[in-house]
Amino acid sequence: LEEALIFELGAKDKCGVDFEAVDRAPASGLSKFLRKSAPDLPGLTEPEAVRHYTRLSRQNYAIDLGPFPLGSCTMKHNPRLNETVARLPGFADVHPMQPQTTVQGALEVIEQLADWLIALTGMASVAMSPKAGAHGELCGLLCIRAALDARGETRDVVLVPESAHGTNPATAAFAGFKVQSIPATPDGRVDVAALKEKLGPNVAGVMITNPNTCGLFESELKTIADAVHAAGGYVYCDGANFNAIVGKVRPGDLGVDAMHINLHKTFSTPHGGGGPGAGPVVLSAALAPFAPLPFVTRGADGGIHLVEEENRGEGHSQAFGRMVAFHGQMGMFTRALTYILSHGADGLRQVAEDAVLNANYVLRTCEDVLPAPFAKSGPCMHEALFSEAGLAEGFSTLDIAKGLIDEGFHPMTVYFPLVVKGAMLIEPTETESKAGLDRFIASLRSLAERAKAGDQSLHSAPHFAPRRRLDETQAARKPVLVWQG
Amino acid sequence: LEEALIFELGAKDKCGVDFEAVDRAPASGLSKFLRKSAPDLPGLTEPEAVRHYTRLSRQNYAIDLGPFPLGSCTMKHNPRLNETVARLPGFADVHPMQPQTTVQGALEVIEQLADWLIALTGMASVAMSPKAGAHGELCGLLCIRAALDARGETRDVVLVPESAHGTNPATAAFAGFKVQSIPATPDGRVDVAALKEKLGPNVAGVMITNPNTCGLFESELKTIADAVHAAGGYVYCDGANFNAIVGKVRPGDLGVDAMHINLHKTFSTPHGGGGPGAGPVVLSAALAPFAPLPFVTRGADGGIHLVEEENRGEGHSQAFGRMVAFHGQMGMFTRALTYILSHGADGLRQVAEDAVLNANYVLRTCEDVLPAPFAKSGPCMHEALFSEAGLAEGFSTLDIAKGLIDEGFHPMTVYFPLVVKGAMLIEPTETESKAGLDRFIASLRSLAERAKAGDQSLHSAPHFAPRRRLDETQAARKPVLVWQG
Amino acid sequence: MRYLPLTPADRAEMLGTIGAASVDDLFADVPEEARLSGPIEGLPMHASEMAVERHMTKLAAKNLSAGSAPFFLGAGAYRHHVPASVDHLIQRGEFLTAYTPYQPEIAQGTLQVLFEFQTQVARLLGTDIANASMYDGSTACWEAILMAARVTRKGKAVLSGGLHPHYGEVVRTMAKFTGDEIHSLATGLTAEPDDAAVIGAIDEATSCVVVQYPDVLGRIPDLAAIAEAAHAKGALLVAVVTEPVALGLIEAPGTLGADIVVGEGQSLGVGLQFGGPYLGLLGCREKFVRQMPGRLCGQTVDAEGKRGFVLTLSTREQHIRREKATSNICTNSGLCALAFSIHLTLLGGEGLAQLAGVNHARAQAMVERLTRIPGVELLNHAYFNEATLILPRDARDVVRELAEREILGGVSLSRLFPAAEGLDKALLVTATETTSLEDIEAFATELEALLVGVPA
Amino acid sequence: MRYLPLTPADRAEMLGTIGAASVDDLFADVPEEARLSGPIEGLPMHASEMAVERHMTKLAAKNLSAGSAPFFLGAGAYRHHVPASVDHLIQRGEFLTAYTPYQPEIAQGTLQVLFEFQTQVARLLGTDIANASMYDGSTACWEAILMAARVTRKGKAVLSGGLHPHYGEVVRTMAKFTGDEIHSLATGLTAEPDDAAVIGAIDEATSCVVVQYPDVLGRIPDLAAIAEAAHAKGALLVAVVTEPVALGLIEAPGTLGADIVVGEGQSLGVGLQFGGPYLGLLGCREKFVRQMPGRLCGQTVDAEGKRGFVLTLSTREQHIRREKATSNICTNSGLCALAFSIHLTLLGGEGLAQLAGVNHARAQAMVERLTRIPGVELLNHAYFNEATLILPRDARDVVRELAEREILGGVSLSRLFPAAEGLDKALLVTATETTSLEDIEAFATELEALLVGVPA
Repeated sequence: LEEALIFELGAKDKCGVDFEAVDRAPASGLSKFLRKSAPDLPGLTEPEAVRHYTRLSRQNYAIDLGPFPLGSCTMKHNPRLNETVARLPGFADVHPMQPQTTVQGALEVIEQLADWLIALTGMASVAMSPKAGAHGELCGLLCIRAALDARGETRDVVLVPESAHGTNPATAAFAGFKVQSIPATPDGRVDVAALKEKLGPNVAGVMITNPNTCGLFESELKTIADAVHAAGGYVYCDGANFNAIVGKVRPGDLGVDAMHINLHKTFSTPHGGGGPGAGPVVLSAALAPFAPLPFVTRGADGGIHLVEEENRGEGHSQAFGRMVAFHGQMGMFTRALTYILSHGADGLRQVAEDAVLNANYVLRTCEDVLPAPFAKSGPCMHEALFSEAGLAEGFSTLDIAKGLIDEGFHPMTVYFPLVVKGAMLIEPTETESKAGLDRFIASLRSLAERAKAGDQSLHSAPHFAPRRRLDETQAARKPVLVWQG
Repeated sequence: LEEALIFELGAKDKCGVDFEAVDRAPASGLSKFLRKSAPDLPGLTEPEAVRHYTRLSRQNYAIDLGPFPLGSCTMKHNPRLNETVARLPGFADVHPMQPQTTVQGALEVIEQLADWLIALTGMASVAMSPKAGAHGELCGLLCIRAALDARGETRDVVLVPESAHGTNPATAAFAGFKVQSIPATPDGRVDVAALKEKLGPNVAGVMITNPNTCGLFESELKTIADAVHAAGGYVYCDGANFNAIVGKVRPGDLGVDAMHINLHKTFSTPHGGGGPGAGPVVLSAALAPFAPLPFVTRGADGGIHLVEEENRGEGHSQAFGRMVAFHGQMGMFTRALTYILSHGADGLRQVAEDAVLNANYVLRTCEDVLPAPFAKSGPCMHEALFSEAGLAEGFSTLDIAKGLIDEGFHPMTVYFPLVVKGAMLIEPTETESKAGLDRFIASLRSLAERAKAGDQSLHSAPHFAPRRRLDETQAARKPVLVWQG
Repeated sequence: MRYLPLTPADRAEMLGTIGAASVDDLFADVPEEARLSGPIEGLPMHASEMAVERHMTKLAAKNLSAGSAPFFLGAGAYRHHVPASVDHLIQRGEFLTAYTPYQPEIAQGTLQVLFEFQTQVARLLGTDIANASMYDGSTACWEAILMAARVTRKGKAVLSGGLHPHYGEVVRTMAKFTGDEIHSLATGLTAEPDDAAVIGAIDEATSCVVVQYPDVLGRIPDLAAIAEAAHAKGALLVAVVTEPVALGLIEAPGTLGADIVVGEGQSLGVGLQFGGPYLGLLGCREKFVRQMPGRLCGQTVDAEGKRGFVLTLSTREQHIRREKATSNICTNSGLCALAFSIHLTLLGGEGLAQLAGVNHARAQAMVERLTRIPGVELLNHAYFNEATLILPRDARDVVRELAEREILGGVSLSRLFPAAEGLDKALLVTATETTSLEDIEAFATELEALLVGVPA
Repeated sequence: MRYLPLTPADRAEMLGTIGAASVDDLFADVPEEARLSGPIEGLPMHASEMAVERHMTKLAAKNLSAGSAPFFLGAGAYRHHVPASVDHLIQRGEFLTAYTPYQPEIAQGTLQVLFEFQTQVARLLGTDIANASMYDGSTACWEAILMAARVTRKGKAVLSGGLHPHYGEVVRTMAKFTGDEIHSLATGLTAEPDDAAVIGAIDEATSCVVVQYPDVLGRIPDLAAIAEAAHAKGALLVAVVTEPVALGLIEAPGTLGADIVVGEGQSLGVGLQFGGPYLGLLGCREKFVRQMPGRLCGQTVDAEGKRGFVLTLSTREQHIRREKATSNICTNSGLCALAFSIHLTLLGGEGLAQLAGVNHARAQAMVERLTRIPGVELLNHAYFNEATLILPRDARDVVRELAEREILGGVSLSRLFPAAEGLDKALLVTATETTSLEDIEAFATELEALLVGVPA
C-alpha cells in the first residue's frame, strides 16, 4: 500500500480539465498584476487522478468498513439518501446572496431544521450559523457575554468540569473568559457542592456536558441550573452527547440556556475525515435576543426572510454580530433535515434508546475483564467508560487501542476524559448491529486478556495496518508540513 | 479480508427499506395465488448493507486501482462525466414505451450516436439494439442470413480464422452456420490463399478480426473482401479491436459488410465486473435493409421516429425481426455519446494513436526478455503479443500472470490467441501514462527473468491477493452454485 | 485531452525508444489508401466537460421523465423506488471498473456478489439454481427455449398469448434462423389467461410451454396446472416473470412446478433507462445445470483452504468450447446484477413482501378509481400491479392525448400487439409504490375529461 | 427503521444480558419529570426514503438554481464547473465516512491528502507553509488577525475598505469580545483600491493590515507596496483571497510580501451550496508555524522507516492545551479540502492558469457588453472575474427586477454594505468559465430593458 505524492506523479503541464478556447489578451488594467509563469502545481489527467485518490482512500478506515467505537465522537452510519438530497441543484447550486425570492426553499430548509431542533430541545430559539461544535460553543458563550453586557455586568469567570472536552476551556478563553475547573465526584458526575461554592458575582456561567464524558447523565443538572441562575449566571450545555437523549429528554426542561448540537453526531452528517462540521446552538428565552446574524424569520406574508445587518434594526438590535460570512453549513442542514424526517419523532427516540442499549451491552459484557470505574453508578448512557487499571506491568490503554486496529476495528477514544487514568471511552452508536457488537466485544475481551497476560506482541501493534506505529515526536520536532521535493 | 455472505449476516425480517403504511387486503381475485409466507431472502439494514458491499468491493482489482493490460479486452479509464450524464432523470427515468413525443431527447441520443458510429466506420447504417459484442456478432450474421434469404440462397458455411475470439465460431453456430477454420500465416495474419481456396457457393461469408488478435493489422482485408464479395459472400469484421484504429481508418473503406462495436472497449462504457455490454453493428449498404427492429429514423417533420413492428411496412419490410425487448442499451448509449463528444474527431484519433504507441512501447521494451513471435512483422497495433517460449522448465504463462498480481497488476490475456503457445497478449490502452507503463514493464521484465531463472516462488503466486490460487477443478466437478446453509 | 495521460514529451521519448520517426510509422501496415490523413471531416472536435454536460443535459430535457409526471406504464419495465445506497455502491470504482472475474484471486468481490445473486434469484424464482444473469428478460426467454430443447431433445415451443409480445418477437426472430418450431397462441381480451389453450397445444413434440406470470395483460395463469399438463407430455414449463416484485406476494413459479424460470430483473435496483441495460434472470432445476446458458459462479476453496468463489462450468461457454458452446453469450449484466442483489438485500424477504403489498394496494386504488369513470371497465379477474382496462374509445389515441396533458397513462395493447385485432380499446395500466394517490387522481381526472368531456 | 440494525429480538436478548427489565431502566438516572413518555408531540413520525426525497425535492424546487438561469453573482462565493470525478471521489465511503485522522496507521489516505493539500495551498498562495483548512474564509481572516497579534505582540488591525463586508463584520464581532482594536477603513467608489489609505493607517501599534486581493469591488491592490509599508512599522500584511482562481493569472500574495495569506477555497471543488460548507485557507511564513491555528499534517516515518503522515504540533490545539490553545478550533473542513485538492490536481498549474484566463476573458466580455448599455459604467481600473458597475438607477431594485425576469444579475453594493452611503447605484457583477456568451446577452438585454426601457 504505497502511493506516491501528486508532486511525484504529476506535472505542471498535465491537466485533467479541458477548456473552451479563449484568444483574447488580459485587459490592460491587469497587466501589471500578471504572474510571470503558471503556478508550480502538479496536474494529473483524470485517469491518473481517479486512480491516485481511489488508492489513497483505501488506506483509510471508515464507518463504511467497520465500527468506530469512539466515545464522545459518535461515528454513526451516514445514510446515502442524505448525500443525494444535498446534491439536488436547488440546494447545491444556489448562491448565498441570491435575491430572497429565489431561495425560499433554502430558507425553508433552515426554518424546518430550526423548528425541529427547537422542538427536540425544548428551547426558545436556535442560532444556525456556527460552522462546527466548537464554533457553536463560542456562539453560546458570546450570547452569554452579550446578555451580561446588556445587563451591564462584566462577569469574567466560566466554570468548567474537569471531565469536559478540551474545546470547553479553549472556547471560554477564546471568548475572553477566565476558566475555573470543577472537580468530579467519585461516581463520575459534577461535584454540585464544589460548583455551588464557586458561584458568585464574577461567574458568567457554567459549561456542563450532559450526558457527560463519563457516559453518565448529570442527574442534578436542574439543581445546578437553578443555583447558577440564582447567582446571576447562565448554563451552557455541551451538546456533543445529545444523541443519547434525543427524543427522550429535552435540555430546555433542565434549565439549560445554550447548547450546541453537532449535526454529525446526533444527525448523521458525514464526518468527512475531520470536517466540515455544523454547530447550531439552541438558546433559552433569556439568550435568544442575542443570537448572531444572519437568521431566518417567517413574515406575516408567509414568506421567509433573512435578518441581516441591514434589517437588524427591526426588532433584532441585540443580535451580537456575525460569526461567518454567509448562512452557515447549508449542505449539512439539508442532510440533517433529511435524517430527521427519515426518523421522525418516533425514530429519533429509538435512536437514543438503541444507542444507550448498545453501550450498556458493551459495559455489562466487558466489565469483568476491564475495570469500569463508574459501572456502579448505574446504567451508562450512550458510552461505556473503562480504565487500564489491572493490565500487566508496562501495558496501557494505547496497547489495547492499537491492538484493536489489528482486529479490524478503529480504537475507542483513549485517555479521555482526564478524570480516569488510561481512560477508554467506548460508544458503539445505534447503527451497530448486535452481531457486530458481539464481534467487537470478543475482540476487546481478548485484547484485555492478552494485555493482562503480558503479551509483548501488543506493544508493536498494529501489524496489519497500512502503516506501523508512526513517529509523532519526529513529526513535531522538525515539522515537515509541505512537500520538500 | 473475509466477509460473510448475506445469508450468514442477514435475516428475513431485517429490512433496509421503509414503506408507507398500507392497510388493505389483496383483491379477492388474487387470493388463490398468494404465497404462504414471505420469500426466504436475507435482509440487511442500510448500515449493514453499505458495509457488506463496501467491504466486498475492496476484494476486487479495478481500473480505478491499476492497469488491466488485457489484450483484446480493452480495459480503459471510465470517465466520471459519463456516469453523471447517464443518471440525468431525462435519460435514467424514461420508460421504453412512452409516447414518442415524450422521448425525443432519448431518440436523439440514439440518432446522434448512430451518426457518429456511421461516420467513424464509413458504413451505411447501424443496428443499435444488440446488447453486447457477441449479440452484435449474432445480429451481423443474421443480417447476412437475411440477405442471403432475400437472394434465395442457402449458403451455410462461415469461414473463421484460427486466431478468432471464441464468440466468432460460437455465434456462427448459434446463427445456424457451419464453421470452417482458416489458418494463419507465420507472420500472424490470415492466410489469404487458404481463405480464397475455401470460397465457393456454400460460403455465406467470413468473420475477420481487424486489427487481429495477434495485434496486427490485416493489411489484405480489402483484397479478402473483394474475393469474398466476388464469391457471393459477405465480410463480417469483429470490431473488438476498433479502438486501435478509430478515427484513423474506416472499416467501410476496406470492404466490410458488418462490424459490431463493443462500446466499452472503444467508447469507455464501464465493464462493471462483466457487463452490461452494448454491441451496435454497423452495416454496409448491402446489409442495411435487413437491420432488426426497432430503430430510429428522422422524419420529414424533423421529429425522430421509432420503426417497430407496426410501421415496418413503411419501407422497412426486410428487417429481419427483433433481437431484444426494447431499444438496446440506452444507458450505455448516453455514456458512449458523452465519451465521443468529449474526444471529438481529433481526440478519438489521438486515442488510437496513443493506444498503438503504448503497445509498441511495451513490445519494444520487452521483446528482449520475452519472445514476441510477430515482432518482426512490423509495428503492432494496440496490443503486443508474447509467448512463453524460453521460460525455465516447468514455468509457463500462468506463472507470469499470477506473478503480476503480486506486483500489483492485473494479468494480461493469457493463452489467447490459440495460434501462439502460451500466448500473453498485452494491451495497455491509451489511458495509461508513460510512468505507469514503465512500472508495468519493469515488473514484467523482472517476472520474465525470474521465470527464466526458475524462481520456484512464482508457482505459488499470488501471495498478496485476497485469495491464493483457487481450486477451479473442485468448483466444476461438484458445482455449488447457491448457498447451502 | 483530459483522459489521455501521454504528454507530447512522453510521446516523443517513447517513439525514440521504439525507433519510429512518427506515430504514423506505427500504422505502416494500414494500406496507404485506407489511412485518413486527419480527423474525419464534418464532425466536431473535442469539447470540455462542461460543454458536453450542457449538450447532454439539453437532450435529456427533451424527454418527459417518469418522475416529472403522473406515470402508469409497465408492460415489462417497471418504475420502482431504488434506495440511494444502491446507486452509491454500484458506483464504487472497484465494482464499476472491474473486469470479468476470470482472475478469481483479485475478483472475490464481484464473485461473492454473483454467488449471493444466484442464490437470491433461485430462492426468489423458487428454482434449485440460477445463473449469474443474462442480457435481459427477452433474450433469457429465448435461451430457455433452446435449453429446453437441449434437455428434452425436442424442438417445438408453445408460447402463451399472455407472453410479452416483444419476447414473442425475439423468440420468433431467432427461431426463424435456427429452425426451431414456435407455436404462438393468440392474445385475446378475456378475464382469465389462456391456460386452457396452452394446455391444449401441448403435444408429444413439445419441448416446452412458455407462460408469463403474471401475464402481459396482468392476468395470473395457473402454473401448477400447466406444469402438470406439460410434464405429462414430457415437456417443460418455462415460466417468464417480467415483474419480480410480484413474487413477494404470489407463489414462486418454481414452487408451482416450472422447470425453468426466466425473468426480467430490472424492477429491482436498475431503473427504467429507456429500456436498457436490464438483466435477464434464469433459474432451473439442478439436474439441468450443464445445459444452462450464461455465466455461473461456484464456491470452492483456495490453496490455503479458505472459502472462495470462481466462475465455473465454463466448458459450456464460447471461449472454451467455441462453436460447440451452449450459447454464444460472453457477458452477463454484471453491474445490473449487483444493483439487483443490493436492492434485494436491502429488502429481505419480509421487505419484498411488504413492497409487493404496497404495489398491489396502489394498483387496487388505481383500478377502483379509474373504473369509476363511465365506460371504463376492468378486464382482469386477478392482477398484481398492472391490469387491463377496456375504454370506450381507441386506447392509442387516449394515450397520445394524455401525453399532451403530461400524463403518462399506460400502454395501449394495440401498440404492444400491432398486428392483432380487437385490442384497440384495451389499455394496460400499472401502479407501483411510486404511484401516489394524487397521481391516480390526476390521471383519472384527465382520463375522464377525455372520455366523457368533463372539463379538466 | 432502515438505519437501525437492532431487531426486537436483539433488544430483548441484550436487555436480558444487561439485566434490565426494559430500556427505560437504562434511563433511570434521568429525573422522572424530565423523561418524555412518548415521541414529542406535534412532530411527524418516521417516513420512507421515497417520501423524504419527495419532500426535500419539493423544497429544492422552490429555489432558482444558478444553473437554471443566467447567473452573475460572486462577492465571495463563485460558481465554477467542478469536474464530475471530484464529487465521485469524495463520495467514496473511505473518505466520506472516515474520522479525524488521530489514528494515523489507518488514516494515511486522509493524511496524505492533507499533506498534499497543505503543499498545494502554500504554493498557490505563495507562502512557505499552510494549514489543513479552516471553517471558511471569514473565520480564517479573524484567526489570521489573532495570529498576527501573537506574532507581533500588538493588538490593532487595520482593515481595508476593500475587504468583504461579511469578513469585516466577523472580525468586528469577535474583536468586540476579545478587546482587539480594529480600524476599519471606509469603502468608496474609486477606480483604484484604497492602498494609500491602508498605508496611511499603519502605525507602530498596528499588528497587521488586512487587504483583500482582488478586493470585494473586484479591484486589485498593490500588495508589494502595502507589505513594504507594513513591514516598515513592524506590522504584518494579511492578504485575503476570496477567489483563488484569480491566482492562476495574478501574482501570489505571499510572493508579493504578504506574511499571512488567508482565503476562501470554495471556488475549487466545492460549489455554491448557499454559503456552506466552504473551506478556509491559511498560509504563512515558516517561522510563524507554532502560532498557527488549526490542524496541521506533517511528514514522518513509521516503525519500519516508511514515509507516513500524522497530525502534528497538536500542542497548539484545544484537546491538548485546553484554555491555552492557539484557537478553540477542533475540526477542519476535511471533505471540502479533499474536493479542493482533487480539483486543483486535475487542473495543475497550467490548467489553473488557463481556467483563470477563461474567467477573465468572460468577465471582459461581460463588462464590454454591459457597458455598451447607455448609462452603465465600469468602476474598476483593473479586475479579474468580477467588477463593479455604476448603474443609472438603484442597483437593489435592478437586482430584484432582474430576478423577476429569471436573471440572477449580480450583487448590489448596498446589500453588501447596508450601512454605507453613496453605493446605491453600484452593482458587483461576476463571470466565470460557466458564464456563456448567451447568458451575457440575456443579461444585457434584460438590463437594458430595465434601464432604458427597450422592450425585453
